[in-house]
Amino acid sequence: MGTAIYILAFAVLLIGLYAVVAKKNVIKIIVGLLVFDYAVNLLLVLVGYRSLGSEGWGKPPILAEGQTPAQLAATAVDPLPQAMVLTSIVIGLGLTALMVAMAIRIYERYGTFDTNQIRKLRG
Amino acid sequence: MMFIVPLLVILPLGAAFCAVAMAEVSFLKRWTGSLATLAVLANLVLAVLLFGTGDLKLFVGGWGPANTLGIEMVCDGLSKLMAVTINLVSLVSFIFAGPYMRRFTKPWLFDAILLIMIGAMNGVVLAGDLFNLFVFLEVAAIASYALVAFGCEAEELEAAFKYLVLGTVGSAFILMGVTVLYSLTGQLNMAKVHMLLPKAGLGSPAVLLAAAALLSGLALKAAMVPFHAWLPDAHPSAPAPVSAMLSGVLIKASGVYAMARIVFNVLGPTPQYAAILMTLGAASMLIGVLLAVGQWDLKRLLAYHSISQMGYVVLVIGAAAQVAARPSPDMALAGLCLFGGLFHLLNHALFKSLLFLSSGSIEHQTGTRELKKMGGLARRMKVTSFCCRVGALSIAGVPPFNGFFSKLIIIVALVLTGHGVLAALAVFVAFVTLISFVKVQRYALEGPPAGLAAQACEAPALMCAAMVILAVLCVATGLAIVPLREHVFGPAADALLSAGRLVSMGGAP
Amino acid sequence: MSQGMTPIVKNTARLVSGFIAVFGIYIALTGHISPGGGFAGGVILAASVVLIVLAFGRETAERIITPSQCHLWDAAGAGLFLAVALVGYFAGGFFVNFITPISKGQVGKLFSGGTILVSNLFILIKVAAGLAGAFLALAAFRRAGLPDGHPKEVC
Amino acid sequence: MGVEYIVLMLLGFMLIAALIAVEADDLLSSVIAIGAAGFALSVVFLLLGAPDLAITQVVVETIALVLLIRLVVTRHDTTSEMPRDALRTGLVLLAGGLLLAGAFFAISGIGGKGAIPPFGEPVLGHKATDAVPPGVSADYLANSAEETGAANAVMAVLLDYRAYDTLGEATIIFVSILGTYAVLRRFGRRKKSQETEP
Repeated sequence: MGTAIYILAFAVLLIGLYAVVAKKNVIKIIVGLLVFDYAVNLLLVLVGYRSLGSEGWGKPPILAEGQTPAQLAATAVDPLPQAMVLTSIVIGLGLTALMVAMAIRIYERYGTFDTNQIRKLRG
Repeated sequence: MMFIVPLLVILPLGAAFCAVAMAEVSFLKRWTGSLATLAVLANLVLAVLLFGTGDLKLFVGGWGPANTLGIEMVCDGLSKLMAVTINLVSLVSFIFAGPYMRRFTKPWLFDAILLIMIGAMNGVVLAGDLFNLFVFLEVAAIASYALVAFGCEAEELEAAFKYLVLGTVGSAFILMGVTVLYSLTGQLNMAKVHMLLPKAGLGSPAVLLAAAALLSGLALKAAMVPFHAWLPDAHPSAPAPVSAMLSGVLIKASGVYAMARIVFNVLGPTPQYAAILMTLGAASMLIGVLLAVGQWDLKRLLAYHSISQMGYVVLVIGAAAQVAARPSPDMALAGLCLFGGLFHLLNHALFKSLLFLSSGSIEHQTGTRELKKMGGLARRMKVTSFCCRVGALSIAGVPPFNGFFSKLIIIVALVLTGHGVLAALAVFVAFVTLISFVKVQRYALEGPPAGLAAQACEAPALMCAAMVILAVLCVATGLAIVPLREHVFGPAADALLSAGRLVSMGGAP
Repeated sequence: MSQGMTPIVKNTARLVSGFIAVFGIYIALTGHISPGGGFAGGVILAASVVLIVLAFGRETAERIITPSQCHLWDAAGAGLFLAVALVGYFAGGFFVNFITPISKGQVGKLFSGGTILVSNLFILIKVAAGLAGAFLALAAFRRAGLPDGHPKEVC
Repeated sequence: MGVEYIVLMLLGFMLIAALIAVEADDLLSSVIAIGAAGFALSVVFLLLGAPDLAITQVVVETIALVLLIRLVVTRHDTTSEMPRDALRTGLVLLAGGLLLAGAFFAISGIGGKGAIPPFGEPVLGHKATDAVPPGVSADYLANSAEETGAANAVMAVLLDYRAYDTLGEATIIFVSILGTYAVLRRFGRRKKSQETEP
């Protein structure tokens, strides 16, 4: 079961990669990058999850009222990947804003989102 | 001296925040460039001061060293070398940008973004923590996307978008590699990961997956050949000081440096990684220069040469990794390889930024980048063409200049490690580079003045000053090779080869 | 479009945008004791500006906060966060939590966590102002359309 | 029903939404599908014990969706469906297959030790005497309330233990917004006549 979850995460990552490389539309490429970003974030959270077997799900790493840190350490999921994902989500937001601004200007200059027509450079 | 290390990152970032605030106050608006230059000058002085000390290790926030809860900043020989290179080229670029950027609107935005890029690159070379390395790689990358698009013309936007897409894919791969390494070891500190990886199995599929993700992501950032498509568009499209920064230091700090760090200090050199590095390096070296020969756009030609010259560095770093991975490694030989690679890295930073700045100066005065439309500039722009010649002679590897010595050391090191064929290839590439720059001299500087070059006059004094500084340094580093090896490159190579020295506590965890 | 959307949308937006803003600040200030934090709070606070731009148009939104105020707040938030890191030098080093040794507070109450509370506040300011400014800039560009003289390459 | 099944179903939903987003003909449906995938991701975060991430993902997704919808809704898409670039697609599929195979070997642990730990058993759960000790996170969980005074361990990591990363993160938002301003300047270069004024 666990392997299936990981493989699904990698499959989402591949869809993003496919869109970035094979699609010929600026918006589709942006969408592909977002999917790629989601998949990597998901992978980080999956890596940090801890299941407690018969006792249920892993708990959020937040000290509840009347709980001792030792109890928290025995039941909570890993907080470090969550901090990393928080950073990664914010990076994604910044990149989205920049990409949207660039897409607006590209559309204004070329009148299209089609990368086949956006080809002044030789590559 | 410990307190200097974070200042290298904070000063440019703080200056950038100040520059944005200053831009809203009318009488301070025109001083952002001066503020930026001062901040980078202070940074350069601090970076030079660091050479007086040994290896510095700092745990940010005081959360260490017992269980590495915090982020470690490592300032060893290699970090010092890179920090001085970065801040030197940045200072020259800012001096050049003063007059050059008058042609653009809102120059304060340029100052702020470039300052953030410089701070982030300093952060990259001082990082002793995998995730911290990723974060600062990403800051530098995003700043460079914005700078490539700074002119807002159609080609610039297109090149920036292409660069952004490929750069983001590379970053995501790097984060994936960091994730896998974290899942195996539970640590992000580079030294700790290096220590724990053998317990997880060095050749196991998970480690190989992480290595593949990290190396392909970093190869994308360094524009090694199968991943080079963005560089010849992005670097010429940026304003000239930014081209100098991108080609001169960004691909080194966030590509080659990070690759060397990861291979030597995190994964540990093995024959497989060495083979990957050497393949990437040899392919970039050859294909980059072959693509460069046919170019008629001066800045594109220089950009392709960046790929080729970085190929030299990665190739010889790969050779060093191969030597270090042998059962009984010959550390002196590996040190020689790294000396050649790192010396060439410094030299390339100097002469390639010099060449990009002189191309910017030519473009500023004549309004063209096409070699065929220039001609006779040697008479009209004396300082610029003199500096351009110094840069061309350096990159082509003509004896008294620095490029000759580093290429010679690389070729000797390749022969000594038993790669005669690769050494011959390196000689061939050096020869083609020479031909390619003879072409530049012939069309741009000599001959009768063509249409656009006829009315050209010398560039403003500050732009000339920036180029002269770099030209002098090109000669000086070539002559000061022995003391530089002793005090700069020796410790830098040691930092890579003695991975154990990065371990702060030693002993079993 | 210059007049914004229908009165129903406008009235609803007027009603909820204040609540959204307050919720954003709450999320940021309680970040150290419950889920949330400065980034989420800042984005929520910016979302209230986004809502006003969408419902009333850019001019109305600029009566509340102008782009140049956004720049100033943005830079101030980032600078203050950096200042928190620098004040740590007096307590022993870069980014040292200098409040916790003085008064730790009670775990789980608002005044605890030392610099975490302060940093969350500054990040809230930074993220909210930055995103609001970026959205205003995007909205301004959209309305303007093509400039009259298409820019020519000058050099 | 265990959390694994729900997560698996949500990931399946995400996969389908991502496929629709990539393959839809209409750009607006593509953008909306990516929004659906993002919200599904935030539910996954919530189920996997990460409420901080769930909140952040929801609000970030909303803003990103507003930006993207405003980007596509007024602009006419003139993309003509070109015959597919067979070589490129083939290369991607090949590289993707290799990556997937490598990931499968790395996850399922064929080849002995050194696989990515199985789902639900991170390094955090190891005993201190194991070959690979539990890592830094065990210390964070056990000591963050005592050492930093924050009940939320994620915030303690983000803003105290690893606050330096957060400085980088704040800088990223700062610089990407400056980049947005830079890209949206109406004219990048001055006209010749304006050049003399600074």
